[in-house]
Amino acid sequence: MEKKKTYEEAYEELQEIVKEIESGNIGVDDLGVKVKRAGELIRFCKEKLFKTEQEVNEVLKNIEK
Amino acid sequence: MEKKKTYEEAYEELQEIVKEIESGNIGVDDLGVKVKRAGELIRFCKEKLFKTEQEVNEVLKNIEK
Amino acid sequence: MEKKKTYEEAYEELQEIVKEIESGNIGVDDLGVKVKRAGELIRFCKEKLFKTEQEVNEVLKNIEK
Amino acid sequence: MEKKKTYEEAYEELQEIVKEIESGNIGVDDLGVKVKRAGELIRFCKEKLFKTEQEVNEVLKNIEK
Amino acid sequence: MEKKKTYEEAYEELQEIVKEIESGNIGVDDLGVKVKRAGELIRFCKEKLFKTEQEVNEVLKNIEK
Amino acid sequence: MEKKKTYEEAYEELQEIVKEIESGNIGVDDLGVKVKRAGELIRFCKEKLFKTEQEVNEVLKNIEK
Amino acid sequence: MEHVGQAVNPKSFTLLEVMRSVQSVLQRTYANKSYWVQCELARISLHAQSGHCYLELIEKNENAILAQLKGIIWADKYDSITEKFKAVTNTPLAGGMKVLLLCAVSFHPVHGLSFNITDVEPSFTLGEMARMKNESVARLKTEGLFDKNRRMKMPLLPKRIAVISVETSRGYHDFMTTLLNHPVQYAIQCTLFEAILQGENAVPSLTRAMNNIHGEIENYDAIAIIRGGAGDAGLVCYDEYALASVIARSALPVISGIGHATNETVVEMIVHKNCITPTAAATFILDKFDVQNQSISETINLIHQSTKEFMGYQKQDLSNFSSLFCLLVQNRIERSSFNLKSIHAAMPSHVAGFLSFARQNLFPAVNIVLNVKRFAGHSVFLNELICVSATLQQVMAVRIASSVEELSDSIADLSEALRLLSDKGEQINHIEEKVKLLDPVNTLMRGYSITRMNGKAVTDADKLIIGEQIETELANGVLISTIEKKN
Repeated sequence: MEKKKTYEEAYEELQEIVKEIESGNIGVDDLGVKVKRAGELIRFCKEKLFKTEQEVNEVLKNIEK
Repeated sequence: MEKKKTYEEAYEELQEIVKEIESGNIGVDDLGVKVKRAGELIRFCKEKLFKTEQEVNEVLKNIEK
Repeated sequence: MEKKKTYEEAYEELQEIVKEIESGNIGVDDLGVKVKRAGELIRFCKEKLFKTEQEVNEVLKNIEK
Repeated sequence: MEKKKTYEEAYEELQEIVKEIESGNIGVDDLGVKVKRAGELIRFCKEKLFKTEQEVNEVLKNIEK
Repeated sequence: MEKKKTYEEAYEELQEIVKEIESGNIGVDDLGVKVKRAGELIRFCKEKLFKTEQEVNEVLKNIEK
Repeated sequence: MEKKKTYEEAYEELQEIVKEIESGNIGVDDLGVKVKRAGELIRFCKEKLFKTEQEVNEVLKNIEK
Repeated sequence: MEHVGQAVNPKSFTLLEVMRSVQSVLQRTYANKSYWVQCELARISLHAQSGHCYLELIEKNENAILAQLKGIIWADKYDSITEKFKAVTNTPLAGGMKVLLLCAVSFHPVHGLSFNITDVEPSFTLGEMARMKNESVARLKTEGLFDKNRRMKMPLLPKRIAVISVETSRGYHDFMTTLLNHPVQYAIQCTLFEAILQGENAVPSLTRAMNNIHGEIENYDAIAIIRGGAGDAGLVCYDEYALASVIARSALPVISGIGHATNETVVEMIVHKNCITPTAAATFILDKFDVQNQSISETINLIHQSTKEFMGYQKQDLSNFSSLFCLLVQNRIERSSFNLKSIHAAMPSHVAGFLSFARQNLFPAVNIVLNVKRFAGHSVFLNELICVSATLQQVMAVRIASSVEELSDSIADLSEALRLLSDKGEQINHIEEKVKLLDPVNTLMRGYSITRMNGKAVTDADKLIIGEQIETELANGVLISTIEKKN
């Protein structure tokens, strides 16, 4: 995944892939690629969320002290 | 089979071959070649399907980790 | 028989021979040769047909596995 | 008889001989020679015909196998 | 944090961050940044409060002497 | 404290500060400053109450050095 | 009175003669008569030794004295008159008063004309005093002075007091004692300006003191007029416009502590603060300090409390804020997490849906109902392929069969060759027949023969020479002959 991708961009792309798959207007060739991409995006988003969550929790923990 | 052939292209070619054979405007010489080609295309599509399935499953499995 | 002969060519030649024979405008000398040739052509065509059928069946048989 | 003679040539010669003989303008010496020649030609043609028939039958027989 | 920031400014910025988060118009990417910033602001405000309290207490103690 | 300040002015300023603090319409940043100022004003007022003008002037003179 | 003026050695009288004459004339007219006379008491002085009281009576208008006469209250009358006067007016007879006196005219050659005063009507004086007081008030009001001092601002802390009093007086003592004995020692500084505080000389004395104070006004915050312990007498001066106007014009607020039991004087009306007694005046000043002292203490407490509250509020606010913030952020993260999980969870079904949908789109002919499981679509595609394969096989079989038939036709057509051959055979047979018919053998068989000479058939006997050998061909066999004869 490109380093500069934001969560929002990744999430949006993910939404589009889901829409595309839902619509059925996608070839079998693309499916593999798209699902792979979706996998990457989900992993990326998960990591980003996890990282953000950790950061946020760190901050929140310090705040409450 | 050419490596770069997509499932869609293969499937389309396959459909065309079936149409050609059905129309009867095909010689016996061509018939063999075409049917052989159809066989290859079918095998290719099958493999592609199988591979896509595997990939998708792999991706989905990894996502869930 | 020449190796590169196609079914179509063979069949066409066969038809011409048949036409010639049917027309009667053929010498006895030629007749023998032509009939012999027709025999060869028919055998060739038959083999070709048989081979094609076999090949196709082979190809298609593998697909269903 | 010359070996290379074809059925057609033989048959033609035969026709001419018959025409000559029938015309009556021929000496007895020639007549004898011509008749002899005609006999040879007829034999040749018959043999040729027979041979050809045999060949054709052979071919047809083989074809139907 | 910038040295010249007042408590009011910090508090206001905090409020804006909260409003932004409340409105939902904030991405996950921004969230981390904003929360970090909010953490800083809160810490700054706490310190400012603590310092102000100390100053105030010092002043009040001296008055009563 | 400015030399010419009268008790009246000091008292008035003090009351205003108190009013401001009481009302709560005061920033944290201001609070420290205001309380410090209130401290000065109170000291000044007390001196006015309990010390002769000469003494007060003496004190003010020493402060300003 | 007789005229006695002559130029030269005129007839003359001794002074006494004249005085006696005047005395007798006056006695004739005024003897044993007394009159109630309205006048102003310009001066009054008691002769200590004799106990007689000498008065200076005048009548004046704005500008000038119109009449003037001495009056005497004999010692025997003095006490009764002054007692009577004081009892009503609450003030002793004093200079400046308008009085109604019962007078008998008396003339003495030495002492001259005078009134022998035997009674007084104090109610007249009282009326006059009231009139004067009213006049003072009215004038002060007209001139805008009545409220002037009252309206002045008393400093919150009247710290430097210019005290107009008498050091030895009871009032001053009370005033200072009260200030000094206050439980809280405020920095109140008093400066004494001595002045006569009652009687005829009070007005100029007080005016002077006021002027002195105003000469160094920047050193003072307020003026206190303190009197007391001298009884209620001689306070008329405080009703006088002259004094009242000076005080009213003062540049500093004036506190009065004159200390008497009578009605409020004009001065007391117009001062900034009138206190009944010097003690009250001191207390008034102290109260100001107490109020401020109290106020400052309260202010300190208020600041304490307000600051505490404020800080408490701010802390709570920040703490609340922090909690809210934490909650919000957590919610936000949870939302994103939930969204992502939803998409993630839906992914397999999306893919399955896609494949199932794709099947319908791509190959409507193959309408196979499949379980919509994960990758059910895979078998759809596979079926699709198998279908294609089957179609191919079928089409192939048909195609090959038709080709085979075509070939069979061709084979059938080839048998035409045999017919052709038999035709040819017949042709040959026919020719053979013909040749057989024309064969010379047939002629020979009928008995004909062919004669040849040197291998050539002989058709002309002339060409033969006897003796030559000739060959004769018969149907069967050849004869060789020699020519013997020719026909």
